[in-house]
Amino acid sequence: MPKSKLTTLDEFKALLKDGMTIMVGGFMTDGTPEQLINAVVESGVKNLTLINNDGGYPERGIGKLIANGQVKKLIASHVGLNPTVAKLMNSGEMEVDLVPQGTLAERIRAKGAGLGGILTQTGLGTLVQEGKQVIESEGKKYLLEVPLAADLAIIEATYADKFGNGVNIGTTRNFNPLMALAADKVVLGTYKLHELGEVDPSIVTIYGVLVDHIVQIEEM
Amino acid sequence: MPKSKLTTLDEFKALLKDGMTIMVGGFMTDGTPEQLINAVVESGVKNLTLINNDGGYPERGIGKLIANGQVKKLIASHVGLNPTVAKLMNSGEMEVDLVPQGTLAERIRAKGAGLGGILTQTGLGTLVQEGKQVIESEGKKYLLEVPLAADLAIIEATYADKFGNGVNIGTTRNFNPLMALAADKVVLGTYKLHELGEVDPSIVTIYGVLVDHIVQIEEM
Amino acid sequence: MDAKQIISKRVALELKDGELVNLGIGLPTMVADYLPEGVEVILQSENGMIGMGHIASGPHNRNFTNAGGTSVTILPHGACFDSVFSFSLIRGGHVDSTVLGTLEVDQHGNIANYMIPGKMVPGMGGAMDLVTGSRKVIVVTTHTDKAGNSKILKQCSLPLTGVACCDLIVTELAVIEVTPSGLKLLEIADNTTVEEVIAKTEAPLTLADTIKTFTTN
Amino acid sequence: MDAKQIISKRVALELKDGELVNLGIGLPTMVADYLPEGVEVILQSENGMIGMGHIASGPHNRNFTNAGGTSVTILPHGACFDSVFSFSLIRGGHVDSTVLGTLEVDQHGNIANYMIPGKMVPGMGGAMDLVTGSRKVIVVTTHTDKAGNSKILKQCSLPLTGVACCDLIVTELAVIEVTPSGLKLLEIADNTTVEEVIAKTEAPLTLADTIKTFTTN
Repeated sequence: MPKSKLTTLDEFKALLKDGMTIMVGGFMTDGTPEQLINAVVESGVKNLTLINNDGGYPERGIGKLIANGQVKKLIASHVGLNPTVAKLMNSGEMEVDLVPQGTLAERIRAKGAGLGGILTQTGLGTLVQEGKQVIESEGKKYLLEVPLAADLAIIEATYADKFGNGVNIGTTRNFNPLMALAADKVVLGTYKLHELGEVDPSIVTIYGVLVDHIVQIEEM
Repeated sequence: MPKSKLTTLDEFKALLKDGMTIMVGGFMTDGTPEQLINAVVESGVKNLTLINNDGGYPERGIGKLIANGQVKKLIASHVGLNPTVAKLMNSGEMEVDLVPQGTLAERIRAKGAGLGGILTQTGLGTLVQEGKQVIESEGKKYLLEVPLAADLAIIEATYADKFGNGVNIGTTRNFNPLMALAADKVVLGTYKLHELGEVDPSIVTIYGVLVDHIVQIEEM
Repeated sequence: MDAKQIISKRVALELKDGELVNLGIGLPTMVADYLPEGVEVILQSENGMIGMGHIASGPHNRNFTNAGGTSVTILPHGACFDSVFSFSLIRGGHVDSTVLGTLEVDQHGNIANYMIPGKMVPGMGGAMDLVTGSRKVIVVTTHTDKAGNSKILKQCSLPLTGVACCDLIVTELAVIEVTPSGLKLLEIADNTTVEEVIAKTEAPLTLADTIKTFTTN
Repeated sequence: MDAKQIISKRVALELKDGELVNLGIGLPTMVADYLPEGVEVILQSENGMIGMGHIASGPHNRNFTNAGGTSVTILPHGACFDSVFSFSLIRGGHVDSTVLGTLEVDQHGNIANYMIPGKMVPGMGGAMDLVTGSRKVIVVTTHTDKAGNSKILKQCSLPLTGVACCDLIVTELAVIEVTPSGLKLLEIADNTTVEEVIAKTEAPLTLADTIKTFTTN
């Protein structure tokens, strides 16, 4: 078996590099491992491309990285609850790529699942269609939406074992399982850490085989 | 809330019609609700199109429907462990459409998820490619695989509540959750039936909102 | 009742017992409070829950939240899932009705509700998927904006959220069906007239054979 | 050792500690028994399990089975999933190595192992996805069929399972790499010669600078 995946916050910071594309789990910061985001703030890495459902809040979740000027580009479905995003977008300091939420989820999944893309009617006839192939299949038109990749995923589990098999309670699941499948390296923050065999194999939502690093984190 | 979903075996039989397309959960019959298959045998409905991972065994799973001459067409990924399938295929009594297992799963999911199809490299340059669109995306070629629909899904859960929220233990999960999403009507066989609120909402694998009928079944 | 209450109460009559319903943030969430006796709908929250209850009291509980990031209760039939499954339900036609607000709606059933270029770009969130995949799309809006201009237009001017996707428009004055041949006035509020509704609607309206009335009380 | 044992033992040397590995039914499953001391791989079973252990004793336990429908144990790091996720792992490049048997393999890395038209049509199961998505595809086969004909061909004659997908061929006589310019002989068994391997191989072979030897004991 591979060496231990247990990682300290300092070791986690050492994984971060300027210019990285990072997927961050969570929906309006619920399901985002706040302590790992704090570590990214402390690391000071710059020119990040972030992929997240939304823009977080100005003082919470990925909003902290945005407020700190570390983000070059944000790919998200909704940024209306973080006024800093609009400010930086309008001033040209940050690029924002808006993707319909279901398409965002499918594009992340497509990368992780080895699909060249998916066909969806979402966005047909809207600005979302711009620059995309329209494919006709079985008599209907669809947008071809292509996979979305990342260098790193920062995700969370409510609890996990030392292999990285984790469970997300309730609505903290959201994008976390998808990003585990899609990024080159996966860092899992877990609020509780269990020994191997202590997580029921039938209820896992984050699969350890996809997890490279495990950080035991606290709620904050 | 809707009327009770609890259904007797006789009420289940009344749902069956000649010529139906039926998805059946299970992998080599593990995860197939055997008692519901028995009811389909007893119903005597004919000219069925079945969608299943495999062909079951001659005396178990959907193999019983095949042996009983009720199946016009089988869509599956592997039929090598049921010699009756080869016999009926060679005699022309049953049509068999072989689909790569991952593609079969994705095509079922695509129907349930409202996708017009998925792009996969599986099957490129093989017989599987015949008659299909080849789509180029981001410089690579893919097969366009289209959704697979059904009138009815017959699936199982290890246990479920009266809304149909169920859990599949271990490898009995396989195609069951996908088929719940893809068929017009969904019949869930469950070995244990719980009251509402007794199934942990964070570990559900079969979602009750997709389930039309619940039959309490026994292992056999 | 104020306009929002009138609209919510009328929309509630469109929802059927046992339906899976997605209610947009804001006015649409009020609809749940006006369901008639005996009608219970199953609420989906796009962030990953079916069986959503009410706003939860007490401190923020991050484990069960709605699409606005607010803590909510989960009902006994509830279950949670990831974002891919949530939008599989939505895009796959499993959501019976979705109720959402809008900036503009037009006679073709086009909806524009996610951006005003140069001014406000909050993003579409799940709205584009919802208007594409839901079996019935109900748009709720005040009939006119604060300046008195009709919000029911001949042609949307803002970037579209969805093309020809709206099935029904409910305002504090009228219930209007979107048909292939344009907008059809089905009902008016009990405090207005057909003439007033027509005057306040930019898009042309055809009239149902019988125009019913709905309550503003 | 017999041919199967020789092949299994040699293939086991290709697998690295901690790799995610999918072993086909039959000969490939034997590979797990020959892993060197200190090398543990994580086994995937395509029907929905990671962390597969050994064949389980006792009566059939339908809750934990392998892709052949046989009951197996699940290890402490194990977890289960549905068929879509199982093939997301496979197609998505998360499986490091797959080992599978074949009817034919050729100098282009084409594999044919799922049907003999008119004779045997068992279906491809997960094989087409595995040969397409796995990072490394290792084909195991006896070097010749029972009649003495080479199974390593210039061109497959049967319907293909995958095009140019095989990375390494391991037989009881040789280890052969598939390169863009054809097959390269890397190793021979300690009971044969380069000449014998060339004679028993229909496809042309180039020779590695140093031909190593592997054990048949």
